[in-house]
Amino acid sequence: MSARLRGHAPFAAVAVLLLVVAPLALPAFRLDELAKYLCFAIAALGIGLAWGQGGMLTLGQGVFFGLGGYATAMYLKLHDAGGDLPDFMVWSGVEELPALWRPFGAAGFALAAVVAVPVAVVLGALVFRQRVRGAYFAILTQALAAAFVILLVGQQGLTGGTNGLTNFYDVFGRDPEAEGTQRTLYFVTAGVLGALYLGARQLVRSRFGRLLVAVRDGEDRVRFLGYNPATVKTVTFAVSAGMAGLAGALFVPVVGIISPSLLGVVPSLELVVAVAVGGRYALAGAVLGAIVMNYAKTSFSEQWAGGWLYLEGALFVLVMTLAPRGAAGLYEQARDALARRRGTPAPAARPREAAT
Amino acid sequence: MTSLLNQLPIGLSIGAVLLLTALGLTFTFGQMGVVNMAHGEFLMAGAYTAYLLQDWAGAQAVPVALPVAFLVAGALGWVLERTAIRHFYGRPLDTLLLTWGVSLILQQAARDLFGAPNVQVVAPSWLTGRVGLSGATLPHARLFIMALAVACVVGIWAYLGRSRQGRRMRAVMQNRELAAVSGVATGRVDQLTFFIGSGLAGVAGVALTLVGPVGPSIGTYYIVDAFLVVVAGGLGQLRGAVIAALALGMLNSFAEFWTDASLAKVVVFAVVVAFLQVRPQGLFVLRSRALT
Amino acid sequence: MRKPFLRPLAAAALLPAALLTACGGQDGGNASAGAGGNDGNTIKVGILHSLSGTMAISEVTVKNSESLATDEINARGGLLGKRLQPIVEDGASDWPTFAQKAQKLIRKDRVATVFGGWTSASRKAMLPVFERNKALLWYPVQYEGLESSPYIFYTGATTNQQIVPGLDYLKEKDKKRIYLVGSDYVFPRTANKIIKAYAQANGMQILGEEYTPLGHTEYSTLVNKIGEAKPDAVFNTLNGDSNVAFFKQLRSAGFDAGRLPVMSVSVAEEEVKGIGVQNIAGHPVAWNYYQTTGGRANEAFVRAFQARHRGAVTSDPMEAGYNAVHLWAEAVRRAGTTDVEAVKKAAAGLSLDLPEGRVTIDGATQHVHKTARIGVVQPDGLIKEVWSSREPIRPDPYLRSYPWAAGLSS
Amino acid sequence: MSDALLEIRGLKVVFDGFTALDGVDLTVGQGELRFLIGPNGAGKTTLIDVVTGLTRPAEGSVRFAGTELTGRREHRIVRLGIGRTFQTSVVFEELTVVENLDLAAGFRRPLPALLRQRRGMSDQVAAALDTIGLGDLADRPAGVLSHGQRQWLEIGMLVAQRPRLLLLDEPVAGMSGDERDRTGELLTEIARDHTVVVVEHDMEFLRRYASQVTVLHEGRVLVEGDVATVQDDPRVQEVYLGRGREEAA
Repeated sequence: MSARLRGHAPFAAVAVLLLVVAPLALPAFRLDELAKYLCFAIAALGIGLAWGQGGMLTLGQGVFFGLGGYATAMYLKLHDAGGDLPDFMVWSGVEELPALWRPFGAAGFALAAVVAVPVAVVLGALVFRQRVRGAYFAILTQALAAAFVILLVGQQGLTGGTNGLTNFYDVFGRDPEAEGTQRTLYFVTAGVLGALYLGARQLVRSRFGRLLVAVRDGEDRVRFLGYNPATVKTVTFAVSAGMAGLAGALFVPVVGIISPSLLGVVPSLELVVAVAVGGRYALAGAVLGAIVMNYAKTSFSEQWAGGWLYLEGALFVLVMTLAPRGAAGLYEQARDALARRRGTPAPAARPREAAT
Repeated sequence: MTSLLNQLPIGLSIGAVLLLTALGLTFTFGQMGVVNMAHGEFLMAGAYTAYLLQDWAGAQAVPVALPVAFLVAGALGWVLERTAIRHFYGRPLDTLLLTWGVSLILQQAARDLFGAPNVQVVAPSWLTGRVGLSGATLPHARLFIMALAVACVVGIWAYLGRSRQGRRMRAVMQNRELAAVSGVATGRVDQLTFFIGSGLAGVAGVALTLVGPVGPSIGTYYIVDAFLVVVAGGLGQLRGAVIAALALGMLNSFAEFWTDASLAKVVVFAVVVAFLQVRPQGLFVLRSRALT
Repeated sequence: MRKPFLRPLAAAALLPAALLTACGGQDGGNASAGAGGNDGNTIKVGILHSLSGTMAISEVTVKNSESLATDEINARGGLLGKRLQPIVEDGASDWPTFAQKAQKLIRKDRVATVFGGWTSASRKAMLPVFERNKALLWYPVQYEGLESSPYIFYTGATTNQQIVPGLDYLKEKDKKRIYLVGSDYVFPRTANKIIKAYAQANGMQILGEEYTPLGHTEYSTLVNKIGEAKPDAVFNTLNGDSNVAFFKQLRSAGFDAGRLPVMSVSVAEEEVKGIGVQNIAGHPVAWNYYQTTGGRANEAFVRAFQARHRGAVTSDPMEAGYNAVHLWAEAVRRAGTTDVEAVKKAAAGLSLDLPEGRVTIDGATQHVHKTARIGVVQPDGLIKEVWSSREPIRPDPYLRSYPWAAGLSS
Repeated sequence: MSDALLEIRGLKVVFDGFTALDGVDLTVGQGELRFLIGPNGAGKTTLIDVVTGLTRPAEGSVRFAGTELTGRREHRIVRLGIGRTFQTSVVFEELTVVENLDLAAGFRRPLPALLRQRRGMSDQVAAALDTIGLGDLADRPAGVLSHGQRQWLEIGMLVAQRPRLLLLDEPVAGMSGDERDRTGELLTEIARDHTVVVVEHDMEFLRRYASQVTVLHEGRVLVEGDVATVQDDPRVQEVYLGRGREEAA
């Protein structure tokens, strides 16, 4: 009982920090920045699930982030236009609302995160059934991100091209630039992140989670236990895509823009970097990695712009070589070392670094 | 009609560029399971080698740079293999992320060393002409790239098939453990493989100065396509890479001719994905009895 | 086995949150300081460009010329008796970052105005921030028009000051069969719409319209298509590195400036070097300013800039950024305050002699009157003016005064 | 042949021009314990691979309790009631012993049940744990087990699957003497209520625990019969003594 309570204490501490301390201590625009990081953290949580737990290194999460983001942005744009054409269509010479946009007029927000899921299911089912995995899967998802961006940019009349969709006047009845709205959006984002974290943690601890780890460490062996790894992976991939979609859907009202440059190869990789630095095998590591790395990126580029690339690259090389289990792994090592000195038996066996 | 015919040599030449950029990867990825995202930056190193040699070799910098770039990029690759990658064998995904970090550092280093704007590499005059070929025209630069690609393929083929070192490399490629117990120093073979694979990127980088920009971010333009070639061709398969590069080059050429450049890229990607549905391991597969 | 998932959360969470909270405290202190950037002895101004990422290559040069301008003002005794204090922020080639940094400059630093942006995407991302906060942005790059925000001053050319004169020039040279090549983004697509409307009204023929993804480097198919269409000229709106590949491959296929002139609107002195002078020499470009543009103001500008950055060239966007700072400063002097509404009022109709010649702000659109200049790339890499509109052209971002453009901006 | 559980007829497998199996016929009856031996490259593992769906045959049929298996995917075949182990044991090192067993016992569970956390131990898992005698290590990660313990865990996972046919691929390879004895006892116990096919090199182990033996050689069935008959067969002696003695040791 007390162990269970202790297990929840860190979560509660973080919740208090995010929900009480941060809103009180931070000025509005810093809180808005933090909200942006929390959006990335939601997407990172999905990567932690797919990659850390399931061994699927997805380098195309930007695609799902984008699907969620564009769906929300389309809804907001239509809402702003109030029956007319959205502003960018006017510049692009579109004369009639494209059919693709129509469904987003009404239930846009509900659709937002959901759009990513069926896309991931179809893609996952195709790819995993054929046992495309490991580096192949990674490269394929990366190419998908590249192709998705090209497609978005090329359809300027539909998507706003490189500019993306921006300039929303009304976010669910409120002015998106007002401090009150930003505060509310921050709380919503933090709440969604907390709920998804708890859900993901439950998933990891469930039998399905154990199965997922088994698939990661020995996909072919799992097949001979009577499970179809393709199904397990597809489900996980879809959950992870759903999280990225939701992150994108929240990102749009928080930051006020969605554009292809947020979804391509590099932003997708940066999310993975954050997860690796935070610790891929621990969900909390993924979340915190995303928050810290994005915070570091912002504050570092305020000081020394070109240096960030050196730092990001070097940090990454160091983490991969010296601490492949990331910050969370270092923390666990330190804790185990401490426990050994106190004489309590350390829990053995770390996950092996998964081959493929 | 002639312009349609023109697309055939164009397809070949696009294929040659793809092949040159992907050739080194079939080695490092195929034999060693290293997904080297810094491969593009080794291309860049080759291109800048040509730029630096201009001071010394003048207009003949491009041909002079070929062997030098091979050594420069090869040395970079060798250092990378010795310092980092050798700790990562059997973990391709980790090498992917590791080398991406390296590629960020190399890009920024190039920016700091050579400046952010593109630099100019002057092509020798004998590479600026063109030949007519029954209605189609083919620039000398393109012919040079094609010849270079053929030379590289033949060279590698001869090396793998004829030389002692090459046979060792093939042995390691097919069965690392068996090669190790048969007395092949796999560590040394790995070093050499990585050196050659990276060196080939350097050669490709020199060739690319004839047709493309020379700047800190050129690696990023070629890397995704290069990986698609390797994936479609099958790991470590020379003939797979050759066929895949030519097929994708042709596909790109005609898809762009009938649609546009953006759509052609999307079409190429879709075809590769569809192809992997049929042959998940690429065109040619190395068989292994072990349960991986 | 299971507990470890949560433990690092607590430990690691304390770090960033504490950091954020710490700097939050600082921010809070600053936020209450004087309004309108008018803080004691200094006036804060924001400079917001990409100092990292893909756009840094272009934007850093504009940042440099804007810094030159603020230093010049300080050297001449400052503004309203106070020193200008530039606060430089990095947009990192990432549009949401531009929006957030703009918000930081406005809300935290309380700057009097911001000079910044290059891509349309970054401007579109910043626009709502400036409009909602009623703050001022000076945008220094030629762009696709069809915009006129009350809180943005546009010191680069709009379409009727660059694209349209470029077409006038081609028409004058009897180049009537045109092929359009552009990178796939907003500026080329909008520009090409305008070009097509112009062509229709002026008896010109558009033989093809092709877009390639940003960063595209394989142009042999496109060159082949151009070869088949046999145009008199190409109108080129490619961006960045693609220009290098395009010009190299065009030339190696046998098309030089004599056989097929390519009119470019995104190639300035900076880019010529990377493309290779031998590949682009003789081709025309359309801008409002070249390093070689005559006049005392430009001589002084080029001299001052090259004194700081040895061997550097000066280009149109750099000059427009430099202009923006001086135009704003003059408006502040006339208004006697940095208050946004007062500055806007004082800026309307304001006229200054700047490197490109006499520049006047058009109060209605907040764009500037600019002289259009067609130049030809010289073997030394500089650009020589071969044609000009002589008079500054009144900015018309929506092309309302051009009958053939009716319906373009509906 | 109503009591035949596994019927293999005319099985042919070709790898890149190399014929690994060439017209193999094999029948395993319900409740039987069958040993499959032969020198290296005889095709023993390939035969198991075909039965379990890992390798597709060029020709021939494999019927299990009347159902054709060729062309089915691996997990489908497991669901029909066939389980196997591998030469190199693959247990999930990060999962505990109980979790490994629970996973093996669980493929019949519906998806919603999978989403719940495991509480305690099902009877099936408890029984399997008891059979393999790893009760003390139940909550330790499988990564800490010794080589022998891992093999037993694999056998336990196989039992927990409740298959009708067990295929064991060299279960005592690399084991110490004590571990072999323990494995032999385990095998005997399991064979009491399961049909088992064992691929084995170890002649000593074979003599102690086998009754029915099939000898494969160069992709064909050489001899079939009880241990004594097979051992005395001159063809078998030639095959083994000629080249294979040291391998068999």
